[in-house]
Amino acid sequence: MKKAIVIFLLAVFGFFLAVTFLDPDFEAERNHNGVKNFYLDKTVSQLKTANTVTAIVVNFRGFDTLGEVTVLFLAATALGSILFKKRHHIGDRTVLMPASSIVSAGSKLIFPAIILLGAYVFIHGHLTPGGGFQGGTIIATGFLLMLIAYRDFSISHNVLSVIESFAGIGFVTFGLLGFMNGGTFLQNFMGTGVLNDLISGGVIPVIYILVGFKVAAELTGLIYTILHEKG
Amino acid sequence: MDTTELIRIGVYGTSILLILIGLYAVLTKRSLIKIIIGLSIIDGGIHLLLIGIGYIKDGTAPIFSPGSENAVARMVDPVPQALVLTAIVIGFGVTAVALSLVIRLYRHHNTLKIDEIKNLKW
Amino acid sequence: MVGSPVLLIAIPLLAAFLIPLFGMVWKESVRIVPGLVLAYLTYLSASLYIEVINTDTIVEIIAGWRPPWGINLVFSPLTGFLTTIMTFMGFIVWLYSYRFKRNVEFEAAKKYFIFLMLLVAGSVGIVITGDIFNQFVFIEIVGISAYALTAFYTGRDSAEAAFKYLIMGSLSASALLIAIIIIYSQLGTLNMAEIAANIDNMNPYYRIIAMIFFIIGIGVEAEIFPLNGWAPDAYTEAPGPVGGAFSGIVAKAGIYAMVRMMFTLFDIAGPMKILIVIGLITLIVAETSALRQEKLKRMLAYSSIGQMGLVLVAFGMGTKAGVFAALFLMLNHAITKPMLFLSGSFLTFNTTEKYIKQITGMAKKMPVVSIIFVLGALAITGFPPFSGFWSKMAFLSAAADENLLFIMATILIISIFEVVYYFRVINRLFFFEYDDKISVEPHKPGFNGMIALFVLAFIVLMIGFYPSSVTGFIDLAADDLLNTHQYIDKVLQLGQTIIQ
Amino acid sequence: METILTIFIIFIAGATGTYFLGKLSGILRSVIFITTLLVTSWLFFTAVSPDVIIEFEIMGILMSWGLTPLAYVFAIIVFGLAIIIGIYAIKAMEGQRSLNFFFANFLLSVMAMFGILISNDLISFFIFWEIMSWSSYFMVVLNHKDVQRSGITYIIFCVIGAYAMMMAIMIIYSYSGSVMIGDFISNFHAFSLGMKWLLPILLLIGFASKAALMPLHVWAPGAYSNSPMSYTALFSGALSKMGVYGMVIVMIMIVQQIPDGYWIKEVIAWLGGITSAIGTLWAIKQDDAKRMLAYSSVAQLGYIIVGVAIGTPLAMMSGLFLAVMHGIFKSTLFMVVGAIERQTGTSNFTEVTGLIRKMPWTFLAALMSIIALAGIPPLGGFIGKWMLYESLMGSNHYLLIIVIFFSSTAAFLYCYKFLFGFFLGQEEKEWSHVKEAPAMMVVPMIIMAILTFVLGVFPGLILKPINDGMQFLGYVSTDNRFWEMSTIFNDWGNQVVMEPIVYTIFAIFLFFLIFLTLKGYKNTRYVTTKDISSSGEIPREDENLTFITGFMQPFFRAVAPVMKRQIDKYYTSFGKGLEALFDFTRRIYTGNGQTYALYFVIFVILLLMFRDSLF
Repeated sequence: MKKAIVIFLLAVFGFFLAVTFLDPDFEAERNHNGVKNFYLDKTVSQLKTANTVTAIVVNFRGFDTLGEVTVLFLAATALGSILFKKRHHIGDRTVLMPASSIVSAGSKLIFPAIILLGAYVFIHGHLTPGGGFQGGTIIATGFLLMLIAYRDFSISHNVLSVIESFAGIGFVTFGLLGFMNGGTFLQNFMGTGVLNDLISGGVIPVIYILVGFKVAAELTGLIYTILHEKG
Repeated sequence: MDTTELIRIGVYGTSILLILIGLYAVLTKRSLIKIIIGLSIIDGGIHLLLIGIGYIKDGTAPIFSPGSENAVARMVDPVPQALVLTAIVIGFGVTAVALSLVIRLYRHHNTLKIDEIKNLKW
Repeated sequence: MVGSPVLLIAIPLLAAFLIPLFGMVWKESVRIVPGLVLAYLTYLSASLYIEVINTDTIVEIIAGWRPPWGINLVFSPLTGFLTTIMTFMGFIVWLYSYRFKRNVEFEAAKKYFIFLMLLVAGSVGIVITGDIFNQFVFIEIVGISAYALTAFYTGRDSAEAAFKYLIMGSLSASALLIAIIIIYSQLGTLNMAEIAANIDNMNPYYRIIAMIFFIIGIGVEAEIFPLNGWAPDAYTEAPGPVGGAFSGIVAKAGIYAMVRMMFTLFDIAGPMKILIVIGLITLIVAETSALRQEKLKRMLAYSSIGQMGLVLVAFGMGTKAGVFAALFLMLNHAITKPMLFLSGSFLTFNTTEKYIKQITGMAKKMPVVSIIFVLGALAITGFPPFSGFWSKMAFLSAAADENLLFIMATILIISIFEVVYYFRVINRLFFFEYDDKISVEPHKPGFNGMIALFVLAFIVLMIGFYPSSVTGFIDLAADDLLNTHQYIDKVLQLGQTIIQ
Repeated sequence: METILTIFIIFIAGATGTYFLGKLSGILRSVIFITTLLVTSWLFFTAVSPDVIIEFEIMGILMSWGLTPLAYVFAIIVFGLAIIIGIYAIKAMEGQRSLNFFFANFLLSVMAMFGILISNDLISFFIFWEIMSWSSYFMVVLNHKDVQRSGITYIIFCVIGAYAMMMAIMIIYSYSGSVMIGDFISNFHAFSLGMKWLLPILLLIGFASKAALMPLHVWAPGAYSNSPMSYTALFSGALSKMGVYGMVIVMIMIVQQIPDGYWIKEVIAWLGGITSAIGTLWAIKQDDAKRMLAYSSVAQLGYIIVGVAIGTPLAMMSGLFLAVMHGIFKSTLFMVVGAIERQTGTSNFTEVTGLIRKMPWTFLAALMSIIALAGIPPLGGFIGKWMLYESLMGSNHYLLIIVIFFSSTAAFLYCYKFLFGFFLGQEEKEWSHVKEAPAMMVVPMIIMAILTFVLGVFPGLILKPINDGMQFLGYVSTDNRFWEMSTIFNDWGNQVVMEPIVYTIFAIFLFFLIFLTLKGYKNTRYVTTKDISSSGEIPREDENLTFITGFMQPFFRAVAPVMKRQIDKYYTSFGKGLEALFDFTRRIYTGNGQTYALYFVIFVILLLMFRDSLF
């Protein structure tokens, strides 16, 4: 009965959504002269950043990214707070079965490569598709692999916390430096260099590297916390 | 019906379908985990929708590789892509918090059935 | 120039990242730093507000890109007014909870203060930002801090409350994203001023659809009727001061977002049926639910929801007088409801259930806290000469101007219920004998908590006896909200002075 | 500084001082309390004149304070009663709980009443009205008796009245841009016809709820009998007169301007008449003196409202005169009950008997007040009733006269019951320890009793200010014919000079007093109540054969159909029904997160479907 009602409601809702989004008018009315072209234009001419998405994420809409980083930080803190236990209550790692020797040997082999790949992705965030979030996530998967493969692999919570804090502080500090040097928060106050050089785009790569560190630390922390949770 | 329209209907249709599937899970499944999965599916649908509105015909990625600095007209809209990055990360954060809450709830009530967890009402 | 609006966001975020580091060095700093930050924010916001009133609206741009392209912050008489209230209430809540979990759990306290600070910062962000996607991000910041604060106590049903909040919160975030998608796809911009300037070019169908998704997206924070199932649970289960913060800060931000959307973004002139209908239903359902409530904090939560409904009705009238009344109601509610939550939390300190019957005869044991509670109850039910009376009067006068006699009568009848349930609590508190079997052991209120309560009580009395001390500010804020063109011009013409 | 402001400041300072310094010592508290009352009354009677007006502005609304001649009449009641009851209260309240709060609140109430009277604008009127409401509310529940029932009933009716009034005030403000009572009255003709009906009715609901008019009287018995008697004296004597004050203004200055407005007057007059009849019947039925007096107050206010509603000069004058008299004699009676309760520990007729020898002075005060209440010459009540009957005849309300006459006659029953129950009858051993109340309580009662006599003999003393007040209301005074000192005038052209009547009656009283005293020297045998012969049957121990028990049973059998329809039962079941309904509707918050999500989806769909009508 309940399912029937829900299906009926969803059918009505889906009908409205379809009417809204599948209508050709939805596209026709689009104002293509919005902010898009400006961004594409200025990314090359002023920011000297090859990846427009990165330019938008870090510079044009850098404030959003700051908020986003805060959300991640909050999520990590919230996880710690919600699953909070006194220190001596922390349980063993919950893994279903011990890893086979192939996995443990292989993961040791592959771990540095993953870290390297992650670092590469976030260092080249302003040139190639990728960036701090993506690179950070890749690094975190490396740690996840190690945590699954080795029962005794452990990461110091304090170290993670320090990395996370410093990365966050670095982000805000660069923002404030922009505020002091250029008059607005997160302003790109460093020389922008030449397009497609590794060192170009001013503060954009710097901030993205910080974001990469932060995301990596936070995701690793999240994984670590959940893995140590007894059901 | 040309390809653009097909792609459009395909992308939008898929995203609407994902939203509806997610909502169905949220509204009918009794397990908390499935509800969270439902929420994630809704998020996925919306992210797809968001990416979809940036598409233009024969578009390329909004990245300037050497030699293609004047390909601006063919580039897809980069803004939705930047937005979706933010939205994904936020969705991830919310999901993490939700899962931790589920762990707490399971510890407290020893069940994951949402209709058995209603000590607070009226 | 004392500072810049962006510092209202940047400083708390910086502090939030710094606190874990400080905490490793000196444990007490996790309590002191948030307090210093909130005090600084209050100072900054108040001084900016005074500057804005005396000179002109500050439009702050971020990352050096002027408004249609970059994100901007708008610090106008309206947003400054709300920001000042929020930061001040944040400081009061911090003051009240300074000794929270002291000498018991360092980690928990650290996280509590981080969440509290970011809750305030996020709410301030919702109010001052000039970009809809940025607003979404701040709503999420507020959301996650609020989930975490709701689930703070591990021993109770708090996780359940937080989970309901989370379901509603993430559904609403999805709706908000859909609204943003529609607007971006139609207008190609995310800037509020730019959207407002071009809203007439938008296909009316999409305009309405976007508005609907906006309303339900923000409605969860603004506690409108069918979307507020989480609210009583969250208010009940969160730590006492957090209930005050929710009603005094978060709900205000939600209402602001909704109103900014209706008034500026979609530029609806005249009475807004939708707000009036939603507000009235919210008011009626909430107040009647509170009537038979057995738990104190839950009752206060319903009352808070009801007041939000009243605020929406006032905004819905769409006139200057209506907006004035709504802002006045918001101000009073922002002060009075935390006062009730904080004093009520002292009264029921030693219980987990927070039943009203458990405070029977408590006035003999905790007279000062009880008197402050009564003051709050009298103020919120609109008895003169306390602050609530003037806002209720402003509301009724605005409704009478519009000839909305039916609404006036409805709201007055609903207010009778409000009076009944508040006076039942007052009776229990003062005019029943203290009974060891029912009542709980009284808790000795801390010094900091008493200061917080006294400050709030002083403000209630001050507004009550001398309403003109605030009406000037509210008047400016109301003008600011109604003047959409001025908002658009201020934001969009800013670029002239900034060289790209 | 203006005297009015000074009075307010003294009141507030006095209330604060009483509350906080009272914690140090009881004597200090009493001193501050009495000083505050004395100083303010002295300032009021000497320095406040009707023509000083203070104007100020709050939130852009012009407000003004000043004393009108009409308000002066009521202010006399307020201050006069406040001082006398205040003195009484100090001793009467001794040893009770929350004394600081009581005395501070007492001062607040008096201040609020004074504020109501000096308000020339509706907003400050309303503010003081509400202060009066909540301060009196705290008095009602102060005794911790029947708090959730009678207290909540009282506050519900307070806010019903207050909100009706507030709605009217806000409509007035938004339509005419001014909240001055004077402006409202003079601009009333400009309102639309619907408003012309709505506004007076809303205002009358507001005032009638305080004056305990018929359908809104339910709170009165509980509130009067549950608050401390020292406060009830003020409550019934002065506070309820504020409702009358408001009604006078509305009935006389506003209702007259409505086309067909006399209907309102007729309805109100009839409601007043029915109130008095029903109130009297219920009063007779009570066994508790407090509740009896409470119902009696309701009934007496009914007379006053009849007078005010009829609105001819004589009726108006009788209403106002009765208001003053009621304030005096009903406060005295409440004080008497307070004294008896303090000395014996109960206020039930059927338990206490034969106090006449134990508490003679109290008896004297009670007797005088009862005579005044019953309307027997030469005391004040007689004059009021005389004028009321005459005005009713003059305006052809013959049916109403029958109702009034019925209730006024029936009032003798409870008057007798009161006197007999407490003071007369046999003396019982149980009460042999009872002593006369302390002098500080007796003296105020006696002063009041003397006042009833003085005003009965020289009604002109009070009729003069009333006359001024009526001139302010627009009645043209005709050669002072109603308010000569010590005479009253009837419409058949005869002047009744009061003095001969008074002296005759006084002589008769004196004679009886001497007779009784002489008789008292005879050897009388006192027996207990149980010691009577009742047709050969020996009464059991538990049968209380006091005369008061089963008093007037045949009478009640006769009026039983009327008594069966108790209006408060309807209110109670209505309230219960509402609570049950809301208990049901709040189940909409099921506690299941999934249901909330379902609401979310339904809400979206509803908005999408009704988007055309909602946006």
